[in-house]
Amino acid sequence: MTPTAPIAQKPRTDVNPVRIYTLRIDGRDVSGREDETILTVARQNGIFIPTLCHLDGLAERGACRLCIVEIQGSPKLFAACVTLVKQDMDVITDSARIRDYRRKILELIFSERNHVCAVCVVNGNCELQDLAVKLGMTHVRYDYLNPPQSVDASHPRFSLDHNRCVLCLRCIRVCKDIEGASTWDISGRGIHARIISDLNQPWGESETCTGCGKCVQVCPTGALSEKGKSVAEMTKRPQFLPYLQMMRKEAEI
Amino acid sequence: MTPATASPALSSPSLSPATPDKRLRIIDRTMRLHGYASHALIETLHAVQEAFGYLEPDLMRYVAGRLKVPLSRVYAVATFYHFFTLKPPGEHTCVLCKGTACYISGTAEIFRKVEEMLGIHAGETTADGKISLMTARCLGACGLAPAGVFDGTVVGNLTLDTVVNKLQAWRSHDADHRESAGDRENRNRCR
Amino acid sequence: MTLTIENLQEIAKTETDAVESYRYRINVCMAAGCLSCRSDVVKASLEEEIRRQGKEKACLVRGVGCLGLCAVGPLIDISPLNVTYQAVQPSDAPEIIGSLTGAPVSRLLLPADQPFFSRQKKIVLENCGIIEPERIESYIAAGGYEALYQALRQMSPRQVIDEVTASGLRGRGGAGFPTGLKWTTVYKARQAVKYVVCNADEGDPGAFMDRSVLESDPHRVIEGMAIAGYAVGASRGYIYVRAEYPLAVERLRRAIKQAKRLGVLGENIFNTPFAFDIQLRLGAGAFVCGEETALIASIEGRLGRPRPRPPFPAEFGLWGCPTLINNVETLANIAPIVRRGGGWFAGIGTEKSKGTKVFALAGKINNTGLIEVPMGTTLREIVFDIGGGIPAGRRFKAVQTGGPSGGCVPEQFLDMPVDYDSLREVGAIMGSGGMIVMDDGACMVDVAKFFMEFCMSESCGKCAPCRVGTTQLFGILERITAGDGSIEDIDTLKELCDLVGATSLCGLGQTAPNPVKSTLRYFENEYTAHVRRHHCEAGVCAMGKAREATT
Amino acid sequence: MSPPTTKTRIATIWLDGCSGCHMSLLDIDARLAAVAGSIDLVFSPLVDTRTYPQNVDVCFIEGAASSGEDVEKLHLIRRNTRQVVAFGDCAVTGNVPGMRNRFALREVLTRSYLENATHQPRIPDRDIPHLFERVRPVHAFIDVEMFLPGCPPAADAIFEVLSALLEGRPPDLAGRARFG
Repeated sequence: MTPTAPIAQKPRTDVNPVRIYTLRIDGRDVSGREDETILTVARQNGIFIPTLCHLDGLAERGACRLCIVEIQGSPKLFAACVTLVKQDMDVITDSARIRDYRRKILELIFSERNHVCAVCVVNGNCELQDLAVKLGMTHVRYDYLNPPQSVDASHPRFSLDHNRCVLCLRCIRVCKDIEGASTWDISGRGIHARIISDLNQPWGESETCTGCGKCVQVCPTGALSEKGKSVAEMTKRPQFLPYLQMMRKEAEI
Repeated sequence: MTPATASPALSSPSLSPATPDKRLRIIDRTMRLHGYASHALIETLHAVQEAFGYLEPDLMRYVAGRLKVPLSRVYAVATFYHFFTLKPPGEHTCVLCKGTACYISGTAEIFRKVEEMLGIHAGETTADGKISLMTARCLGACGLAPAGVFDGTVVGNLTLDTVVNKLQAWRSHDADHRESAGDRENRNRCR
Repeated sequence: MTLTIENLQEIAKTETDAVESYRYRINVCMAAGCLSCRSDVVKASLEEEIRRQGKEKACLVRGVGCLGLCAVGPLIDISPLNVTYQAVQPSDAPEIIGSLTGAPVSRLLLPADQPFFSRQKKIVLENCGIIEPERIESYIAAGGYEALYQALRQMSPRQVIDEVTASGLRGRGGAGFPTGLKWTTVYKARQAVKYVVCNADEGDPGAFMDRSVLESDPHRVIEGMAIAGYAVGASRGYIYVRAEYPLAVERLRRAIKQAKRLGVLGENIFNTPFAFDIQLRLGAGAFVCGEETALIASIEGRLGRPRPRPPFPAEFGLWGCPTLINNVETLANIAPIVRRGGGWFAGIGTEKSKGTKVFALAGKINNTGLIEVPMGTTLREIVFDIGGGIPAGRRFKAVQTGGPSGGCVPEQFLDMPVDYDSLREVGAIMGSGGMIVMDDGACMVDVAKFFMEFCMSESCGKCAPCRVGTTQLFGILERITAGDGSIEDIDTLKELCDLVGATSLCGLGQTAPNPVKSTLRYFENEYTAHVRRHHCEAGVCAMGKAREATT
Repeated sequence: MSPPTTKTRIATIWLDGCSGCHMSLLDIDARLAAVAGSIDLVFSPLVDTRTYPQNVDVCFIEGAASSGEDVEKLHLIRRNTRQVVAFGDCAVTGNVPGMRNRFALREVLTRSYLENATHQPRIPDRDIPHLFERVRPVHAFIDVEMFLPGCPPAADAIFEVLSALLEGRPPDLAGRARFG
């Protein structure tokens, strides 16, 4: 990942200047700004931590729990995407215990909906599929829940397949924070949580959707996809996000 | 049920002329009391449900426009919280408590029988619109377990017989029976 | 007009004189428990009867809060005769009024030496069943708002916090975090705007302490909040209360209105620069909103989904401002602590758990109802002495504490003193104070399934381990209770419990496996009986549906 | 190794699947010839054996378990086989056959044999195995030593597993196998 360039800020005199901490990640000495997360600093240093709900350019949620790490001296686990670095922190991103938990969490996610890669529009271009390989998940030991989910193909250009949704909520965040339309939200809760547009209308009948397609580009799986593309062409381009954010900050100054 | 001024566009929150519906005024008052702030959403939905018995889509749309909250968020909040219902309630409402004390004292069994008898599940209303069956997480009436709420009145120490009798009485009640406004209000409050 | 201590004392005197001018004061319990047994009708018929017998000058009928022993409501209490009647019916009114001058009505009499009453020590509940919850004068006559006066006029915020710290009070909502420490954190925050939030979203199934306090003594909570506001530097408070408690909501609304009219809420309270205002927010049926960050989101009108902490609400809470969140019972302890000093409070209870605790006794126990005992009272005392033991000659099996985050405490720990730490040691938690007693008719696998169903449907769905993990756990428990489980299922249960507990985002998910863990710890034989022999000893689970897949 | 032969006794079987994994197996092409000398294909849709033999070293199971017959076969295989490989996505996850799980079995049968039938609509019910309400992966019924995902698994991956088994080392599937 590219390190995020420090943004020019007006000098502040009312608080202490921004601190830089030194810490250890997997035994390596690294440094991070006080407002940077373990995930950011790890990636700056080429240390891999798996993520699913995280996406550069979107607000963090700390929800998928795949980025859990250990911090020496604490029995608890921490989500790297929402834990800020601290001086002398000793982070372990890869241990037998963490690997085991991550794989099990991924198995849970696979068991939740109907993830049939073989017939999925993003087969081969899917973050979930890739994670299974990266985390060494060869099979799911939990029962598949096989919920009766539906497909919403009412939008002229895009379609929504709830069978493939992992509830990372990237679509909701990009629509609210970047596009500013807030077309998406989530209905219900727990295992019944589901992505909805407006008042749970078919996407094609949404009054607020601008059709910008950002949600489709950030979706890690085949839940949101473009119509009329073949499986091989179905690549997602979420890279626009950090760029958009940078340009907006630029415009503010 | 639906107010005549249904479906005001998002952009024109002023699109609510003096309507004859008193219930709509209650909702307006709640929003005004909170300065039409978006954080009044849950309070306003409470007011909607109290006035109308459920959250009707056009009313959600109305509230969204007035409070400047996205439609999707109104729907999200309305479905996240189990107190809210998007379906009109039946003439009578039977709430059975499924709290721990009630469970230990056998509500599960009563509940199974009632579902069987009415042919509906929790959260549903019988086809004739007579009876809605609900469950409560805990009424806080654990001392009287098993407990339930029948049209707004908490009843403790339930047995299968008392519940069945009560439901039977509702069912066989003549169609000319009209509940008073007070009954309805009471019921909504306690649901 | 600003309220002075003289005004307060005058109100108290007028009220006391008015009440005492009656020869007989009949207190009728008007909390939800007795109300559901039509105590309002009982009250009306008593009043009617007094009129009929022409005793209006001698008898006063008052609607008071919870008298505690919900099992035998409606309860009425007659002073100064010191007589308590149980299961009173409207038709009993003539006899009761007629007997005031003579012998009490023996068939209704509740034995005066009931351990249920004599073994308790009341701090939080000191006014319950004694004052009229709907009248502020009645609270003031019982010494109400004196502590607020004392705090505002005679103590600095720092001193108030010191008293709370010295009292050793720990949060009564479940986790037992030291209250003084929490207050200090918010006090130290630099921002100008701060909030105090009272968590009255009592969501544990089987717990009704907070409801009773709010219904019986709402001003006590308001006073506690105002003192907290003064101590931490907040001028606004919210009470987040369950919409499922209509009576509590109504009484709180009324109480806030009265407090504002009198001037114990509002600007320049007791002629000091301190201002404090309280608003009510209704919960809407989401257990997860008991979690602090979710509760804050809900007050802000959003979805009650927890967010990762830190930052903690004490630094970054409601609308980004430092926010103190305490539950009802914690706040109800504040006024007495200020009035009588932290040292007094610290003298009650055990070394690490000070004061008293209110418990809601329910389930298979004779005296269901509300009790308050010093920390460290043994389970045996609570269940068998105060609670009157198990009905119908059945055997005690376990007591479930802490609701869906708690665990089951089996018979061998009956002599354990009940406090935060010893409960945790045996795999349960104090929680908010619900105690569900189970006899040998309860199947522990079924109990675990009940709680898992609760956690599954109350999971907010944000983080994957809790959302899917609780669903998987429930599925396995359902299979086992249907007689279709396998021995491997028990291993998968243990493994998932560990996963969900270790990796979930918030407290709800982290503690969701507790009921399964604790029943596995003490009753694993019941699990194995279900899977190996397809046998449910308690006879609760309907076994025998053949497992389709194994042919 | 078992006494009668020093060759590794290999079986393959095809449960609820499309036989695509077996096609992929054949895609190993010329390399198959290289290992042919060290293996003995004792049971397979590709050879003419009726009963599953005893003392099998490795069995590749293609397809999900959808019926009583499938499970009977699985138990038989497990009893007679040292190492079981879940061969392809259907065996590993349920995959396409499992897509019917979100419907009731009755609905599925009605749809295929009644509504969509062009000739003599009738749900077959005689002399056929009992269909399960839900399709499940192989490991839901028996222990599995190795999982080889893919729809179908790449010939490369299959060959790697095969050679690893013959050489008695764990296979290295990095970059060679994934779901789908």
